[in-house]
Amino acid sequence: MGNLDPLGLTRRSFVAVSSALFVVAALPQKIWAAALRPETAFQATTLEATFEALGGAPTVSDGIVFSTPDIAENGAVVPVRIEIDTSVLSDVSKIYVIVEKNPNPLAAVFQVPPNTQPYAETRVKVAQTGNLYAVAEANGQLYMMQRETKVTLGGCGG
Amino acid sequence: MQLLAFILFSTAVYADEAYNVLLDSMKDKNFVTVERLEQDELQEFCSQPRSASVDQARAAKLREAALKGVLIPKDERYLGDWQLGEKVASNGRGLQYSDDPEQENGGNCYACHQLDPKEVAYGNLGPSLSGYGARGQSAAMLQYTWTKLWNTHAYNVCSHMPRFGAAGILTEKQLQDVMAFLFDPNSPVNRSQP
Amino acid sequence: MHKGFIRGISAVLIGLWSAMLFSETDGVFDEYRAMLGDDNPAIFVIFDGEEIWFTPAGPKSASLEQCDLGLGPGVVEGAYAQLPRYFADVDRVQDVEARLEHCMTQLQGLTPAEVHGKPYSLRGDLGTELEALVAWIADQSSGLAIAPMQAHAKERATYELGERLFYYRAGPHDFSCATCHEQAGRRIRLQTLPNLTTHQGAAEAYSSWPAYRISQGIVRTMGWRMRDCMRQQRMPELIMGSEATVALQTYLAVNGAGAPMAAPGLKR
Amino acid sequence: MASRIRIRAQLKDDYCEVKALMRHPMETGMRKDQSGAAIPANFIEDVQVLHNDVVVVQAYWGAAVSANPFLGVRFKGGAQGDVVKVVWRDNQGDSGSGETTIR
Repeated sequence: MGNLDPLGLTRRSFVAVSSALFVVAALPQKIWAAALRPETAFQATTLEATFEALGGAPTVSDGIVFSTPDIAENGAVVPVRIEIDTSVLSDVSKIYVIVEKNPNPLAAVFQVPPNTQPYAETRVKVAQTGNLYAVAEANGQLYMMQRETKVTLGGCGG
Repeated sequence: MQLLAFILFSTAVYADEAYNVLLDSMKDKNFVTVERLEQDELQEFCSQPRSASVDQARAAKLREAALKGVLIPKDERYLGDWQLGEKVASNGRGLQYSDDPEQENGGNCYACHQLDPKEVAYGNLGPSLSGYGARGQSAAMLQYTWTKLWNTHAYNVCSHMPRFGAAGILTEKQLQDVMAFLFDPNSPVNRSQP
Repeated sequence: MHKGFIRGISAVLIGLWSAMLFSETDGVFDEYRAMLGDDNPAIFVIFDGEEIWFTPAGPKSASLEQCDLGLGPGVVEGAYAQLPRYFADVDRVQDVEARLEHCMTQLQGLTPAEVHGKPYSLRGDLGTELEALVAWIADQSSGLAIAPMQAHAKERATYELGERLFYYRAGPHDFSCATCHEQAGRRIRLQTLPNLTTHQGAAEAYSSWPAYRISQGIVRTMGWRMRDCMRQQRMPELIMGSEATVALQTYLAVNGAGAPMAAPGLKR
Repeated sequence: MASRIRIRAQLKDDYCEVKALMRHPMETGMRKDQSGAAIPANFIEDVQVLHNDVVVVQAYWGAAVSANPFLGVRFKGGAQGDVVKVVWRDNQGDSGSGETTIR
């Protein structure tokens, strides 16, 4: 993986060139530049390769309050909510949602500038019963929390 | 006698009206045709609320007919491969117009029964069958269970369980595998704890 | 009685009813459903349905603004809650889909074959016009008490027929609706089955359709629900707006009468 | 085409809570339609939430985000009447946006 400079900008790999950098409207206060879309991470097909693409294996942190249902009525829409207890884990700049057994585990990335609360809520597809990971990046370090969600064969099985 | 005749007459007329309405309201799709709307005597007799009064004489006649129609497996081999049986029990497809008629039908046992205690997604329309093997494999128990699968009405007229054997839903081989899934000590039905 | 006043009261009733209705689910998916909250993508389909209603279409390039859903031409608010009902102009009891078919053929000049061509979305579709129309029409009755008409003899006869169809066993599996929907607290796998012969079970089911099916990303109508249940019963295909589907829906609506409509719902 | 995004922005104790629902099929490219033909991949890749035209969240999504996606975010410093805007772009170059005022 390329070297990570302070703004989290990965080395301009060939793949990254293809996606336009979102130009942020120039405004008087300090411009917060979003990092590029982590293409390699989105294309990774295993949990390990995904962590690798994001910058290495995260360490568990209970500063990540990760809510998912224990059992999902349908794997097509599984609500996930990530809150950060900033008293335990501060300066979180990115939040990743990862579904271990999906064809591509990385499902979503949320980048938050300093004055935004590190929080994210969405709904993801979970291919089969397995672990979901909420990964947070703070000061270049990766932290994670893991939860298992059971996906049942809904309906009458037909 | 008139009263009985009247009851029989009225249920017959009503049954016909329902059939005619369904005939007008449905159409063939893929391999499923409207012939399926025609009721046999058992279906017609059982098309009433549980609370309805049951004509015991007719019920007994239907029960005997069901029992008589049961085909015991060749050389009385009741038990097949429980791993294949597990697949039959989990497969909810078969005989729907959305299914592939070339594929084997499923038994969908998990739809209504608890089987392997570790499997969370089970229904409760039927009793739990977890630990069924503890009943032992006496000839009587094997025959009872086989008959129940083949045509449950041999014991319980107007039961809601399909006639897996009598209606040709599952093959003899599939039934033997399901029986193994129920009886075999190595089957998760008997081995694993919740 | 000022309309707003009625809607206000009904809204209060919702809380009361829905709290009661949802107590029946045995909790397996309560956490899952709670986390989904009330952000229901059906909102988009409702917008579409409204747009389609007012858009001229068909050989006569007419909109559906003159379509009479039972409360007078063009009156949509509250119409769904009083269906199925008897319509003198066709001398039949109709559900929302049969009535829309009537308007599409009479007002817009479409042929029945065109209306029946593809009423329901198939896998991969983004929803049909009919599904969007029904989503909007049902939304226009949200909060109002289910009140199917039973004044006309044919309406009562339709209810009786619906009940008999509910118990009609046929097909290779000998299934009827009652096989799964006649007892309390029952499940197929983890799919709870309301007891549709009771007021609470019928109200819970009937008030929540049409519904956004998260597994398909589409709003599905009660007509589709009946058809798909028949498919799983191993029966032939149930024709949209047919006498049998109207009778079954009448049976449910009458059983659930009084509870507030809460459609489009959000379902598996 | 009817609106393709629905946004609610509500002031909570010390932050503004934004809830957005976007109309999009989020096709993974692995699904087949009724006739068995593969449905091409079509999913939102970029989502931005802006408060008075300042980006407060930049999200990147893969095809595993559910159809008609939901997004919930929180930011500080919002006041009633401020404008909250959500803009998305998908892998086929289509885009959608919507805005609302903070209540």
